[in-house]
Amino acid sequence: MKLEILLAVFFGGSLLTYLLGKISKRARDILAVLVLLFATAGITSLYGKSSTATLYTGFLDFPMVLSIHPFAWIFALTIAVVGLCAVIFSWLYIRKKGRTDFFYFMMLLVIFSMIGIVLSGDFLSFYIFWEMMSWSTFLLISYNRGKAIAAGMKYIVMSVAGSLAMLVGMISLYTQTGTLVFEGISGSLNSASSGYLQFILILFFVAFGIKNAIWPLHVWLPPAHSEAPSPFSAVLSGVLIKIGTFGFILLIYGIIQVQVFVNLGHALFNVRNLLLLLGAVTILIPTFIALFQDDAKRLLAWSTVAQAGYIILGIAYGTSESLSGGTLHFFNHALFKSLLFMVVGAVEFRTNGVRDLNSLGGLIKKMPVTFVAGLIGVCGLIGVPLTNGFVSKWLIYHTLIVNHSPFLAFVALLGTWGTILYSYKLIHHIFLGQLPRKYEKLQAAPVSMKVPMIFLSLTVFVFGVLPGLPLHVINLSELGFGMEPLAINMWGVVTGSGSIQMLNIATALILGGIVLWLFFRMGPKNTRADQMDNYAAGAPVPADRYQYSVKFYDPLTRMIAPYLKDIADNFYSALARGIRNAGNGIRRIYTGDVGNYALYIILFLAILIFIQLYWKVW
Amino acid sequence: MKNPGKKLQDELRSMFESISTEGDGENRMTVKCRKEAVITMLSFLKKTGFDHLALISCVDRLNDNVLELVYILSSYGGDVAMQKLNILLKTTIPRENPQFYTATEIFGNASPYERELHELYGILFRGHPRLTPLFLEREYDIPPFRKDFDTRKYVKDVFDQIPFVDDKKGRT
Amino acid sequence: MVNPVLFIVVPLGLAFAIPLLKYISKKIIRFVPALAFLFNLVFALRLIPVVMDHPVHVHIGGFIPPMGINLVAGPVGMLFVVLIALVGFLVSVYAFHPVKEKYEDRYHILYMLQLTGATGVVLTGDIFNLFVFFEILCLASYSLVAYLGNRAGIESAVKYLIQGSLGSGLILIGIGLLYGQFGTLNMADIAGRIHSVQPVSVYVPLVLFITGFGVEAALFPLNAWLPDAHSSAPTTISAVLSGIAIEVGLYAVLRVVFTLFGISNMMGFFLVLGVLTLLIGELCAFSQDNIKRMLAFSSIGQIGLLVFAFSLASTQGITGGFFQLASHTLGKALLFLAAGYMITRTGSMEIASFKGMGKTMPFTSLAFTIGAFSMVGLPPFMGFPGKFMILKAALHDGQMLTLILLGFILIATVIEGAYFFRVVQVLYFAGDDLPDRERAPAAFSRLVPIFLFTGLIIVLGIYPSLITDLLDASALELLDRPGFIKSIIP
Amino acid sequence: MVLVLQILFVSILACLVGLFLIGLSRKVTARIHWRYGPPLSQPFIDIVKWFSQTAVSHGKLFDAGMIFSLTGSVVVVLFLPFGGICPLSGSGGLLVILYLMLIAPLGIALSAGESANPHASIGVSRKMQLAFGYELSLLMILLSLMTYYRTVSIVDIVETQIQAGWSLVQLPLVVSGLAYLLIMPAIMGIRPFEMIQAPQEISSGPMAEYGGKFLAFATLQHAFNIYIGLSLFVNLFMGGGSNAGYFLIKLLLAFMVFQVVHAVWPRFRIEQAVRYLWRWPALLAFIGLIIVWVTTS
Amino acid sequence: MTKKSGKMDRNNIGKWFKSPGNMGQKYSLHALYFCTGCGIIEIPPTITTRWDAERFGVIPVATPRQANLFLITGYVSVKTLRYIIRSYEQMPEPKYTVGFGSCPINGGMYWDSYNTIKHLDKYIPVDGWIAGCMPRPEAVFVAVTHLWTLIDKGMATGYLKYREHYAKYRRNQEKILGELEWPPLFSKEEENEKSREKVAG
Repeated sequence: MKLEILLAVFFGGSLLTYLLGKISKRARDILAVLVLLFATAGITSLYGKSSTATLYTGFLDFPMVLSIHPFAWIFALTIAVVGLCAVIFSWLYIRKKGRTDFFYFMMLLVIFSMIGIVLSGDFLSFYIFWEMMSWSTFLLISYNRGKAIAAGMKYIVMSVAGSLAMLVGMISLYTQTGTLVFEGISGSLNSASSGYLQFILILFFVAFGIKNAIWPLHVWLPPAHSEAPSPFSAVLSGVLIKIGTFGFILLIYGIIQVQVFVNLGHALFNVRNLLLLLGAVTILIPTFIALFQDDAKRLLAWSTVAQAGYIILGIAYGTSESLSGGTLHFFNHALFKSLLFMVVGAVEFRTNGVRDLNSLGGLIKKMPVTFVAGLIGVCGLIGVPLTNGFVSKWLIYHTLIVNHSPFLAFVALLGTWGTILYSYKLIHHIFLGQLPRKYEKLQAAPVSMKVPMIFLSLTVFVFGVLPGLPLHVINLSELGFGMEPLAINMWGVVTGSGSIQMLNIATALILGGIVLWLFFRMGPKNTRADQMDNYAAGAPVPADRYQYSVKFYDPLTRMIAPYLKDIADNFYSALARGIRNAGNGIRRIYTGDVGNYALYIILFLAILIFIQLYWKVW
Repeated sequence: MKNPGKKLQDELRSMFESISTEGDGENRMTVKCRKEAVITMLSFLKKTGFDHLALISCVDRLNDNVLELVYILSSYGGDVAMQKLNILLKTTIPRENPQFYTATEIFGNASPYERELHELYGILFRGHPRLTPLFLEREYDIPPFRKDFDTRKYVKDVFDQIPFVDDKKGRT
Repeated sequence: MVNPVLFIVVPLGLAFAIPLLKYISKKIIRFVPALAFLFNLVFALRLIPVVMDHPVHVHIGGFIPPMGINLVAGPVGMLFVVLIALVGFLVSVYAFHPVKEKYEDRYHILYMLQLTGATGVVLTGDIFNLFVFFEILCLASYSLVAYLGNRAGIESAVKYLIQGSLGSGLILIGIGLLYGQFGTLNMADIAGRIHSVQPVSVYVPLVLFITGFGVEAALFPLNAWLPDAHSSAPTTISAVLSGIAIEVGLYAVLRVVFTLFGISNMMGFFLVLGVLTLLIGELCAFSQDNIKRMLAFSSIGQIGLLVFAFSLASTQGITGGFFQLASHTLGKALLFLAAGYMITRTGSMEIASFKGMGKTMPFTSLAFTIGAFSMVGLPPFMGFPGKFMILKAALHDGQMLTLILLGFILIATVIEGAYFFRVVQVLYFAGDDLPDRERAPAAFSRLVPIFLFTGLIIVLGIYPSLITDLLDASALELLDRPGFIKSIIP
Repeated sequence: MVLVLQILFVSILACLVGLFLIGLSRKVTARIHWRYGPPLSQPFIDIVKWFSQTAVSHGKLFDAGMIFSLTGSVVVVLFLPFGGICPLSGSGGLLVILYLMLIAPLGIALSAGESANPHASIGVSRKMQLAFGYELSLLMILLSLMTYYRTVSIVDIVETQIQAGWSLVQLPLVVSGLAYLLIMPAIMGIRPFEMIQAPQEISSGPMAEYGGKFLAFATLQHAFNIYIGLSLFVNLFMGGGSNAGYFLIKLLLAFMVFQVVHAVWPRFRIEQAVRYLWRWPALLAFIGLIIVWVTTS
Repeated sequence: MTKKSGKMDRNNIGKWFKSPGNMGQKYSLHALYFCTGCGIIEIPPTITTRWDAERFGVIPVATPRQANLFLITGYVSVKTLRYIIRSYEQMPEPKYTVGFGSCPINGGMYWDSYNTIKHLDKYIPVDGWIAGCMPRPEAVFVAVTHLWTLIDKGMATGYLKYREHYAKYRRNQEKILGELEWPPLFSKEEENEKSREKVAG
């Protein structure tokens, strides 16, 4: 399957979906899924191959090159799979809302441009797909009006700033090396001075940092995720955030070669330590903020920011194990985070629009499958051993500890415990506890929403028990970058200083579970009690007032609250206010009185003459 | 103010007719008055400093067929000497469907006392915001605290009528 | 191979033929301007390949330079002629629907005069002739701005008149000094002998020319007239003003600075001036809530960017500048036409009143969005290659001053993105599904130009190398001053 | 085959030791209260009683959560060296133990949540906060150990200790050992930090709805929890014992230290507990980590 | 006839294997103290140092779910009856009730009061009584030992009686308390199915 055919068909398909939507809604839904199925099949058929194809040179005779290598393959496959699940999920979710053709067209366009970015072989096509991704995301974020407009505006302004920084970086690379194609650049970059390289890294750090929501640049993410429609926020926080990761890996491992990156610049104040520090901060602060959230999707948005911190740690650390840990965490996070967003979306769909955690509860009785999916998603997020989150986190911690940087490992581990707290809060407030009376007649999630959720939960388990599958592909990509791959077998990682074998852990847990289950069935049968028959000191249970969820971690959050003022957000709003005031100030220059205007002309003349007298310009 | 009670007594006597006061004026003074004068008396006393209505209780005088209401007032606001003084304002109302005016406008905390009296003595306080039952689980035709309520008969025909759950197997 | 003079003569002739044609029937005078500029467009496009290898010289009245007036149709000239003809033709098609019933024939005459003046400025090789055509352009613009006859229109026209005439006065003094100095009016001749005189006496005319033409080219302190003029002019006129008039003013400044007086280290000042205009234009536009004023301020901003590009004084810089100039002309004309068409529907120029226009006028709002995205410089549209080339040139230049100014340009672009996206959001997402106004039948003559502009923007955005060779030739013409002189005075 | 025997031996013994320690703690507390106290085998009697009762269940997750949590505890035990034997040492070091240790509280949290009783929810939120409290210092302590011994696997740490002597006495690790002592009651959930399942606190927190069998499982889980906390401490800081007997004596010794504290101390409120845990033990652990980081860099 | 109080056969391993259920219940009586009336003053001395009920495996627990011994200490007013019934029904199955003091037996000194319950066992089955107007802690231990013998002889079957005659009990309760908020604990068909199984077992 050639790359341009894949992209051309994909783009054509999305256009066709839009037009078909005008005729029949059903056909459009099916076509959307078919297009994505085609893309997924196309990408899987490219497994292991690494080929490049120049697309066309119409643009100021810069060649636009498409290339595929195992590393890009992982990203492309994840994007396609998560996109497919999101589109299937949005069949029913979007039906009731308005402008559905626009939604499908934009969704397919976003996925197309992400795959385009991942498959691009040179900076020009990388930038063009990047921009298309930005403005189609902008249009999708502000899809359901109201607060979404402000979220969309915040997103687009930051991403325009980011892409401009990338444009400058890209062109300065062009002036330095004479070409925009990745191979060409990496080939002739060794002559560049370390100061220049650091300048380039900072520029690209801004562009990818904004997309990857690193701490100071993460401000757009929480409002964007909680206001975007759920299927899109699944794609948004599952894979779109990680395009920044792809950029980082491409830049650090592909172009600048990791050895150069690691010992670049001053021993202490270099870009690598900056990235590591920001990665650590990105893990800690959003995790604590997530404890305070009462809106399900905003909580998940903050958790996405936190998990992105792990990936940054993995990538910026530089050893082959940390890279595989970071990439594997990207892959896992894409799966279980989109799963969690779908769960919240299904609940929102059924309770038509309720996202406030304090008004839900006890939905396990009505939506059992969604609960199981949510539980597996949360276990993946925490990193409970049988799920895939565990393996990737273990890899990251192992490198951090063995390579003698315990403080980073401490921050990452503490982040995990914060994750446990806010993910249990998510599960408890939505599914456990008393079922309010108004949700008594709630049906379970529709089939078209259950299928993607079940599929994603299965993948979370399969890759948790058999981490060898993704790790093998990651090893292939590391070979591509010229780094020595990890010693892995089907069940886990075997390294000199400590290894994990998921076989032993899995059998121990499953066998132990079965034995204890038999032990549990000993003795008389349990009687079933209804939620109204709970212990309430003998008094009858008051309906609809017997669910504890408001201020769930209050003793803890009360302690943390004074230290958690959102510095980044205040800074940006102050900046925006400053620009607006400056705008109003400058507008005063045009006073509207012609006398002043004439005066300005004479003033200009005077300045010109003054220049000549003073500097002998001419 | 060596002896506030004495001064108060003649003050009351001058203000209201047909009242009788006794007690040494040092720490307790009982004032009896007609039932119409009670509310005005209460407001007057409140103004003079007796701002705390400790209790409204009721005595069932069966033989002279009267229910005697006792308002116990004490003072926090007034000067030190007056604070030692407790005033018992007594009045009598007929036993058959007893009715009286509510004191809740003057003393807000009178409402639970009045509800209790309503429930246990059957006194209807007109104007009371919420005259609902306070303690009792069951309804009683004669309010239980009245003297003519025969508890033994009640126990005999309510509690003793309930059969034991006998069990052929002789289990207790 | 048509004689370049016709580009001026045909529109001029037809302009003055309109009063006669009016007696035959009132309807056909509406189509005369379109006819004239179609002629110009077709023959200009045919002339371009000829001009590419050697510029065409026309000696009016047979006088050989430096005596008589001569027209120089080089690549730069032809580029502008094509742009003027294209925008003129499409705007006149848009004007088939009469802006106002009264004095319609006067409108068409002035419109054609305005564009003939512009074509003349671009083609002439003689500074006085340059001044004459420049005056025709300005006078026609003053009267057209006041065409609507409402209070705002007249007031801004008067302001524009005062400032314009002050500028023209300065130019005349400059020409006088030069003529006194060199005794000739031919550009090439003056350019040849410019360095033979001690610099101070030549510097004053340079400054006068720059200020004079700067008023029309809307440089920073001189552009106070632009926001009022553009916002109160009728739609077609503000499209032409933003699209052509400012660019022609900029061309005049370029011709003076590059060919007449030659490059000097004035360029540093122009770099700073350009970025200053850009920043001020964008900041003012950011705080506007009237759509036409916002577009006017954004034009000021774009002019600042062009000045920055040209004052890099490198072939890449000037090519990028010309490309960005072309993209700004097309983009701004499209934005003004689309906004104007929407204003006829909403009735008020406030951005807030555009709520939910995405539903009632889908095609126009789509066109406006594409125009906005192209101005901000998003990839598949024409703005992106322009910005790309300017950035490439600036980075290639590599001095510290240029890099710092580059930072400011990026900030300005972000602000520009902010206010354009704000409008796009109002179009599509603001307003909670208010009962959409009935979709009135779109007037065909209004939509055709909008679609053509959009098509051009997309095509040139995807295949920019279609016109880059013309731009390289024009950059060369501007830069090698001696070649220009030798070609005119053998 | 030997492995299966080892697994059975270790898990049963761990359970017995845990229950015995609970019985012992009730006996010692009673003795300190100057009363006879229940027989040492009281926990076993309680478990027999609980299994003869019909329990009240609130749904499938209610049972599954309980089984999930006990499985988590049992599996953690298999990774901890018991004297010379460590059944599953090959497949995971301290990090795996840390992650497996979070299954037990998660299991109880899920089943208590399912019981739809706000007492249980408040109890679970307190348990989570307390865990977050002591985890801060526990992580730093384990990290200082791992950096000091430059390995992630616990078996290597025990071996090096057997030759080089207890790490409690190694100079750089003394501070971390002290911090560990301060957080031990919180890990084991005994008296100063018993606010989670003490009957006096909101009707025994998560256990509010647990009847017969579930109480048995909860007590077993508590027993395993005590065993894990102690054996982690003994293995990491007190040399871990070359044979089982030696290991048990150390276990008992360590337990008596905390048992005495358990007998006399009042209970912390949850915010007092978290504030204390984040102040003194965290400070000590942080200093310990810095010392280790500096000395072994 | 005074039954000789059962000797403590806790360490008799044979009995443990023969009837673990009974032995378990006997030597780990987790008591739920329903502190109505004046009886509760007697409980602290019984469970603390001087009399130490924990020797016999009797410890106080917080919720009815965890308890198998239900101690009702003191007079039962009509209002508290509602909560006593509710708590009793929430206890897991082998549960024993002990009336503490004379008031639950026959109303005690409130025998003629209009709002106290005279015979508690009309409403919930009571397995044992401790006479005395607030009996001393030793009486509690005697009761506990008596309960052991009852459990041994299989006579402490109040909970089965409650299950069999639930309708009668429910009717008595509704006669006194009027309409009850919670649904009947054993619906008809489940009850006969249970009793069938009891007979078979």
